[in-house]
Amino acid sequence: MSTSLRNNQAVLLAGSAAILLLAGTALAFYWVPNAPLEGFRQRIFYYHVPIALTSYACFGWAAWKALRLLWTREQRYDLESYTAVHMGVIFGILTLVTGSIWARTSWGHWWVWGSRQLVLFLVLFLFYAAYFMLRYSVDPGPRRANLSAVYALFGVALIPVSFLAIRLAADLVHPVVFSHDVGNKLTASQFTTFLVCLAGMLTLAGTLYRNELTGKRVDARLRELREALE
Amino acid sequence: MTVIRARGLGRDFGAKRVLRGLDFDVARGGFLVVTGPNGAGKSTLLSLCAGLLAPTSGELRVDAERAEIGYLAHEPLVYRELTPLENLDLYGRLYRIPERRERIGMLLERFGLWEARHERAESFSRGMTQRLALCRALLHEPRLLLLDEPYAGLDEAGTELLDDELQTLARERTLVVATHEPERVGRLATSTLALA
Amino acid sequence: MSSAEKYATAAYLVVLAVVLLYVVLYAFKLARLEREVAELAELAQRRRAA
Amino acid sequence: MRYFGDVAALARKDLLLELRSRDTLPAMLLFVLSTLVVFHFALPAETSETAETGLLWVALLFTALLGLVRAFVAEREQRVLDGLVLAPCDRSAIWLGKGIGVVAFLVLAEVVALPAYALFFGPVGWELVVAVALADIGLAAVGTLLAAMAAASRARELLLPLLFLPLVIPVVVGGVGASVSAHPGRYLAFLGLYDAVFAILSWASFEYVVTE
Repeated sequence: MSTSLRNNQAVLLAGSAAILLLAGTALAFYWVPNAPLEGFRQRIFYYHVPIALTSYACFGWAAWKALRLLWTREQRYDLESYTAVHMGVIFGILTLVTGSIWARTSWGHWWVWGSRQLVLFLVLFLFYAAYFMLRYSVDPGPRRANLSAVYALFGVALIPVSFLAIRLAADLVHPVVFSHDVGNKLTASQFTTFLVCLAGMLTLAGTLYRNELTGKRVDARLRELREALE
Repeated sequence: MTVIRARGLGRDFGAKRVLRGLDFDVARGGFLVVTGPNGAGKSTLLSLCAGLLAPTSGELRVDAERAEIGYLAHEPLVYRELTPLENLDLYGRLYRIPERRERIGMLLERFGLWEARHERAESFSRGMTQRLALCRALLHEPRLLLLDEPYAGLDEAGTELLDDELQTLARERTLVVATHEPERVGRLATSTLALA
Repeated sequence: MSSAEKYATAAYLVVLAVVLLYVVLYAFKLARLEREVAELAELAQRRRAA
Repeated sequence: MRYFGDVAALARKDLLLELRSRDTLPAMLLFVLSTLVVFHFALPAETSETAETGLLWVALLFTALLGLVRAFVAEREQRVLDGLVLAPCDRSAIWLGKGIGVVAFLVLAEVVALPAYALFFGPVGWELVVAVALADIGLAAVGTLLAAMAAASRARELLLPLLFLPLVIPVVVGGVGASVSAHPGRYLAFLGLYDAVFAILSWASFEYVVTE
């Protein structure tokens, strides 16, 4: 792709991310009526859940790129998978932060083991933090790319399995479960706001992903240039 | 018919560039001698040809199945707690060698290890370990032989023995030998590659 | 503002803060890249002059 | 059937190595026993059965980890792994052969640990025994692959626990659940699911962990 086309795309993506996020935040704060039982704190929900879904999307994208790497052995997928995991962890941390604020308002303390999604993100955070430990302890090259790719695939398999495990654990350790399942009880206005915020978060992730990827590619290019000139 | 074809072959380890822009061919039955100071990348080149490492730039085509490649590295690639018989028996099974026992016995005899066949490899001297590694590399009668410093650690008798062995192998096999003393195998070589 | 509102706005501000932090980190990276390019350009000059 | 011939040859080599050096198995046996004794002192008098079972599973987890840290040491020392990778056999046979060895060591350690647990703490039901058997498969499948990953990196002993623990949290949930819950069937089924998913994934991706 010619660079000018790529630049336009980048600007388009960044622009739409900004617009969607602003719209979503405005809708969340001013347009959508107070939810009957939860009142104002329900507003956190419009950021918390889209961020969580975006984090899942990033980890899924990283696994897809990892699969492409193992399939075609093209090293550029390693950089893309790595950047996607990095994005996933950033949004994962945001999920934990907004989730604990949600827990504080809804149930009175910053960490609640009953909130299944929160616990799942804690497990995923530990898992993907180890991804970076793995990458830092292997020299850059085809071997590190393979190891990271296999680990990223394990991650995406771990998400559903852990979700199931946490649900099973909930019956064991504390039967009372605090869940705010999104699906059914959303009115039309709430659902549109949620969709706008979700679109905003996904495009934001896409924008940051592209920027970081470009930055890493420029780094690699500069290294080659430096070698050529020395 | 070329067995190995390299075009612009390169390999980096992180930021360190070990090999860059190598072009060479090894024909069937050829004998390539690879020379160069320590750290020039001789072992890396042999690992690339063996398929243990992937090139980071350029292209390398090796026209030999895994079962047809014999690889001798600096390390012997044998278990120290096992005896020569046990080590070669394991490799014999993995390489599916017919009449495994006879083949192993003959090789141990030829390389002077028959008496030590029940001793653990960890008690071996540097030279005996090298002979065991040679047995392991030649066990499955490979078509393509990649030998990294084959003479390392061999005593007078061992060196003579390896000279004869290379003599017979050079006739109908393809060899790539990395060595510090190219004159030792000079007369057998069909081509040479000097790594800076 | 009720405590719920305080927390809700806090959540939004945290997200904004993290994104802004990311942008700031990116500014440092761009500055480093710019310095490196300048160095390389100068290296190229010297090579062409020699 | 050559595949299982290779697996058998590799598994037998591991057991032979262990008989020769005798360093992993005794260490695992003593480790699991001393951990249980330490737990005895660490627990206040009237702890619930769930807590005691939970600690048994923690002990089993770290015993498995102890064995896994040693898993590829012999292959790394003389670069024998390169010899095995170069051999014409399917690379997943290396994983399966090593995995069988790990399961064998785990079972031997549990043959000591479970009776000791029954002695020190509480009764050992059949659900616990089945759960431990299922968990061994999962721990060995994932652990062997991660051990090969760690073997290719620098800080091996530090890295393996970091890679291993998040991935085996579901095994602990399944194990503890099967041991204490009123209807263990669900938890045993979950352990079976975990074993199937991660054994297949490890089997399919092992090739990419040991080659470039």
